[in-house]
Amino acid sequence: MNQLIDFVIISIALFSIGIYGLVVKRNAIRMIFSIEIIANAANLNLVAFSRHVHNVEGQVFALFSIAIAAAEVAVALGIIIIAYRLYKQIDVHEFRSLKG
Amino acid sequence: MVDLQGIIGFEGMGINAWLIWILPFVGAALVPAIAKVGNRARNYAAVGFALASALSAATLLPIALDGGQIHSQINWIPILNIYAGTLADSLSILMTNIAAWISFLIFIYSLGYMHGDKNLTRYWFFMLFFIGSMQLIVLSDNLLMVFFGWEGVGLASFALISFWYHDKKKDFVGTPGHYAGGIQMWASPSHAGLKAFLMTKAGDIMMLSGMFLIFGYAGTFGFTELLQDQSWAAEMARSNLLVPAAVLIFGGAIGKSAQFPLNEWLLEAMTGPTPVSALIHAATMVKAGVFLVARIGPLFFAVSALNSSQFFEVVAWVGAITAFLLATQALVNPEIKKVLAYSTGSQIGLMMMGLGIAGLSSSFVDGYTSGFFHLMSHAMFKASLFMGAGAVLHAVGSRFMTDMGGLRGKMKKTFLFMMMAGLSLAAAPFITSGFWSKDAIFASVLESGYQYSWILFAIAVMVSFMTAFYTFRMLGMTFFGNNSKFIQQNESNQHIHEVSAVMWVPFAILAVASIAVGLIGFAFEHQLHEMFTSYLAGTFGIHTELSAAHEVPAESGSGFLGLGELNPMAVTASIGAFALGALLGGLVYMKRVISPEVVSRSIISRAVWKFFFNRWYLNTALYWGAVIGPLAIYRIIWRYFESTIIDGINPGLQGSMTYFSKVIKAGQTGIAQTYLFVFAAGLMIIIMLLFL
Amino acid sequence: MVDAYFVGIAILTIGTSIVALESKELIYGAIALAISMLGIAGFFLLLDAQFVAMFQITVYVGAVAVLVIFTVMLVRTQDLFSTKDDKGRKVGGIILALVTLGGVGAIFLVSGITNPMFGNLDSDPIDIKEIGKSMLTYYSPALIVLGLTLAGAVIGALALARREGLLKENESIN
Amino acid sequence: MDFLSTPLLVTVILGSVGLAIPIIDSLRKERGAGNKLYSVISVGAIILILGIISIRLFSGEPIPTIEFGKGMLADDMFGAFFAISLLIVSVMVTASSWNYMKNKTNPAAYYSLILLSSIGMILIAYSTDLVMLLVAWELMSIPTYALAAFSKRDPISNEAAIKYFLFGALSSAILVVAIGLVYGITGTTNIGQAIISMVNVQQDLVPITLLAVALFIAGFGFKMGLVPFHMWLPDAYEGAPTPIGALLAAGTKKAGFAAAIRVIVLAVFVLHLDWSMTLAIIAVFTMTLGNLGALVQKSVPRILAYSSIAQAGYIMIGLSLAPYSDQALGGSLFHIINHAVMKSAAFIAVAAVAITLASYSIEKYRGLARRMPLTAIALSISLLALAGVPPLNGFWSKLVLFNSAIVTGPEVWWGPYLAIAGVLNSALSLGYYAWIMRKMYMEEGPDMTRVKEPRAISAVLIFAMIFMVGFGIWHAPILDFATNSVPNLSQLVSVLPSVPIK
Repeated sequence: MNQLIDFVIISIALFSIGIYGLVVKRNAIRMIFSIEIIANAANLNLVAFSRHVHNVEGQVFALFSIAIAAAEVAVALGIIIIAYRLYKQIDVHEFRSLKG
Repeated sequence: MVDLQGIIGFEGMGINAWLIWILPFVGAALVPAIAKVGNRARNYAAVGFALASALSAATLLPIALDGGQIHSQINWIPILNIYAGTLADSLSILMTNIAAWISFLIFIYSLGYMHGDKNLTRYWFFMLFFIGSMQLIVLSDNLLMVFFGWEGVGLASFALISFWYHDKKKDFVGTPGHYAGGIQMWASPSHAGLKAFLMTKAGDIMMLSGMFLIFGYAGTFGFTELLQDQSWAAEMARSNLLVPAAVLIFGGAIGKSAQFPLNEWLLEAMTGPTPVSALIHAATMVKAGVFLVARIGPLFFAVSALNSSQFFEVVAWVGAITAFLLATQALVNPEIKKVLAYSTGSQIGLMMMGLGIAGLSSSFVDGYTSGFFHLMSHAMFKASLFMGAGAVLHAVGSRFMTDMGGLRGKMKKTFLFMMMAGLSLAAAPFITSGFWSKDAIFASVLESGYQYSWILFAIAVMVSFMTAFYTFRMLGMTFFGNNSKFIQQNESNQHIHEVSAVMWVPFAILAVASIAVGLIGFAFEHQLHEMFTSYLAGTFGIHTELSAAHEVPAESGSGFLGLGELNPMAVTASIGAFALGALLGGLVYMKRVISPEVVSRSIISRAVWKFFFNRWYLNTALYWGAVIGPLAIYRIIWRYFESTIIDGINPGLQGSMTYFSKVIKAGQTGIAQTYLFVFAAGLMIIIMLLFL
Repeated sequence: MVDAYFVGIAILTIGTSIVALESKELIYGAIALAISMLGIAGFFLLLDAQFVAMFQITVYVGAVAVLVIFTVMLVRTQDLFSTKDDKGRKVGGIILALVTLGGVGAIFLVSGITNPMFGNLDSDPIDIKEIGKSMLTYYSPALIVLGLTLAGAVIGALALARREGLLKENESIN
Repeated sequence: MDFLSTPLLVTVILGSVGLAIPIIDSLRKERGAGNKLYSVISVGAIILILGIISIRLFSGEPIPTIEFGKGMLADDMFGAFFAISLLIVSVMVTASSWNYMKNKTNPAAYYSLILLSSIGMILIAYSTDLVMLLVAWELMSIPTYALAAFSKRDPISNEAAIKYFLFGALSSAILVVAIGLVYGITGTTNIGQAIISMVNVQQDLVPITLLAVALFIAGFGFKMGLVPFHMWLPDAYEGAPTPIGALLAAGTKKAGFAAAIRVIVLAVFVLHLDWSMTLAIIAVFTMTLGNLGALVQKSVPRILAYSSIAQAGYIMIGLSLAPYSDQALGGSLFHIINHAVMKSAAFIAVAAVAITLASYSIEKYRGLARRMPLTAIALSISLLALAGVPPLNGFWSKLVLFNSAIVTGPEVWWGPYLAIAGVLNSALSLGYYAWIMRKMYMEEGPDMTRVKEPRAISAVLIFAMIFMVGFGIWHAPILDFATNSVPNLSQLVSVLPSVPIK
């Protein structure tokens, strides 16, 4: 049968992929993908622990976390749409008038 | 949370003690806002705040008469265990009332005197700020808050001396073209303000170091705390620091009260508007120094009666020297306000002498009472004289007495009340408050048992004689004789007339009060003496062995005209000095039977006159020693050291900082990916740090 | 040991999440992300958390992924499809990801949860009713706050997405 | 669920007002206007809440120390302290927005988002459960993402929002991981119970708890602006609308500290004392980097942003020394409330300049003392307070912090070095603060005409000046309040018999 550690390893792998995407990708939407991947990794972690600890709190927390992530994405997409209106592109690498 | 109980204190009266000094500050903060409503509202609001402060001061008077005290504290700087508080005892209640009521009268006077000035908002702001700070000095229960008030009055004084900072010629002080030893002897308002600020600051620094010296040993600034646990004094006395610390604090008083050697600023301070001179430079602020000595004197006397006599010796001699020095200069000066300023410094010297002799005598309370009594009576008549002088200036339009003369016909009320106040200053026997207070100082000096008391006594008598002389000289030159050329020339366009009631009533009240106190002078002094006896005994444990002079009325109870207890020698000397001085002054300047020109006939008297007129060359020495010399030295230092060493090091340090800063700036590339990389890598590093 | 379902879902999830980041076409990436989220839902099912799995599918796949796809189509232009990653940054990113994987993984591997006794997932699944019950009792304040959060997100997103051509603006100070 | 408990009351009142504003806006005919109305409503609601909390505080209703109750929210002094400091910031920001939002679009959403974000900040300080903490954290963050991007025509604002969002979303995901780990080990999300069961945690699970704490530091440290999680901060503070910069610097940042004190510091207590040294290293790096970074900047909000990184370093001194000194956390709280007021005053003063002169550049500040005297004096006072010049309030809180670092000398060798680093940094910071003041007072700009200062902002600045000077002269009440709000760690020890405490 599956062990807790297996799920945790998958979660870490997804987490690392998310970090990679955030650091490397320049497209704002892909960066949001990365953030979603990290959030999913965290939720997987939670639910796995909830199964192990065997109480309901982890699952409830996962529900909260999913809802929150969805809310974040909504605002983020709003910001990206404005960025697109302003710059006609969404390459975050080019958004660097604030620096120094 | 705030301990309201602690503030309210003694039967709910404690809050009044706070209000006395908080109200003027509130008023100062509000005046600029009220000025938006209208000028009239602003003026009345300012006077209203002064009145409110004075009324709260008056509510405390019964406590002083009962010999009670209110001490309320709040925890102010908990880290250092410093409390803020007010201490309303007999001494501070009397002082706060003097300051509050005289301020109130001067505020009313200002309504007339300053009428139409464009910068009145600034004027009221600083006047209220001044009263608040002054009352803070008086009512504070610890040295630190005293110091804050001390700085506050210094600031207000600076701002008000240079109130007319546009430096118009008519606002100057001193005789134009008068040089002494290469130093210009006349000054503009802004120059005078700066001079006052810097000179009193020298005293403040001494006071600050003295305060912290004591704080270092005692761990507290509070007066009552210092008295309760006296181990600090013993420890300081062991390392020979007690007297130096006390003298350092006295340094602050020297600066603020314009005593020798920091006396020079007070004369230039006369560039301020006359109500300012009356309030700050005659009645209140300069008395702060005397008050401080009265506050800490008993403390030092009580904590180590044997070791602190040197401190009181310093106080007495500084007072004596100042009294003599400034009285001589007052003899020859042609400006009416400056004569009064000299006289103020001189009289404060007498007060200091009284307080100093207190610590040197067996009966502390005699000298103490005499000093404080003189403070009270001087506050009344000097404020009155200044306001009267202001009225004269207002009418004539010149600050020189040589430009006046013969004014008694035209300004009857001013003449009358200035005459009353002037008699008080000159100490006319038996009917003026000045006589009784000066006599008390004479008596306490004579009875002190201090080995050099006869020198002090001699100085005091001489000062007294000179005081009478220059007072009559001033009154004579102003009101007697014929109109000067200046008036005659300007008669057509400047119609000299009596000032309005809003101006003469305030100084009339004070002049009448000083005569009224004089009429019951002895009883008054007796009452004061009783009060301070119980105050000193109750608070400081200084018990007075009743001297022979005071024993009689204390037992017989016939206090009213018990002339029997007066010290006959003191009375004789006092009357004699007055009579001689007044006679001479009257003959020369009122009756004008002797011409003042006699002075210039002999070389010696001319030299003396010039010496006095050039202020003993103290101003010259001050400028050479403290301004021109150091500047020259600084230039040399700057040239050889600062340019090579400091400029050599500083850019290196600055350069390296700028370099690091630029490195960080370069790291902040603006690229979000880089930021996220730093974030993630930093997280990893921190995780690794944890597992180390 | 893990079972076949687990291996299959793991390969699907990780594979699609890599595709989501690396695909040439952004729209395919979005679809791959949706599949990856479905994979996560599969893991939830394996963990007997049916309710969470359903929620994941409705919210993430149903809402978020669709929202993302909409946005992709909305902003779709030619230059959106070019993937211009810098070489150096890519190498750095891969190293960082590997360090994260190795470092955090090592921490877990040396810790007690590898112990079969600890990581035992054989107990009975949790009743879904428990979730509802705790939501209404213990977690009710958090639920209110969550409601406010969502409201805040909606207000914020609306305020941002709204086109205001009518009012004359002078917002920029630069 | 007790709706009359303070945190829920705050949520309900501010939440309903916050939601009502957009509804009112949609009902009004004149869309997009009504800035004044919404500003007044928001300020009124916040002042009402401020009043309620103060009254409850004076009646002694809150539990007089930090509580680890079984519920999700606890009405304790710690929460009340942060609630008051954060509400002061919100009221300053909303009141000054009266001027800032004039002639700008969609004021309803703007005020509504500020109110919602304020609820989030306050609930963070009150929460005793990690789920609540996370939800409140998001309630604080999500509206601020939208607010940062609120100047829709301004590319800078948008760029700031993107950077801020990327970091915010990453850190909240990291927080979820961290909370998941704590939950996995202890089986609960309640902070108090988690701490109790962490004391008895198996030895082989300790690495995971350490990992969790590290993730917590990263998650909270992003908001607090700790090095190396600070990179977004100067860009976001500069680019966001200036009043929102104040909200971020003075509000959300402090809420981050509230969360950190609730979680990390207490975890440090029960887990591993060596942790505090890591925090100390972070503190030193943070303050040094912040101050150095500010030295050569040209834009005033950017200088303030760097200075706020540096101030986070000072506050961290208290957090890192919490296990050794009673004063340390009190000092941190004291500095937090002071810094909240000082920094928001500075940002609002900058907002006044931005509104009237339309520039952030320091060159525009030349001769500001003549052009906008009130703004110039308020900015100078807040800068002096930030630098820690006596007798302003910033001096006292720094004094308490540095003093606490010095007195720990016998216990931890690095304690005094923190104080030295703090003092040196304060001296360094005076360099750029004085530079701004020199520009305002000593130099003359090309245009020296007097400009009209925005009214609402002037009122806010006057309040802030009274606060800074008044509580500088008499700081005892705030210091008392701060020390009374400190988590009473000795009480925690009595609950936990086997805590390894010195």
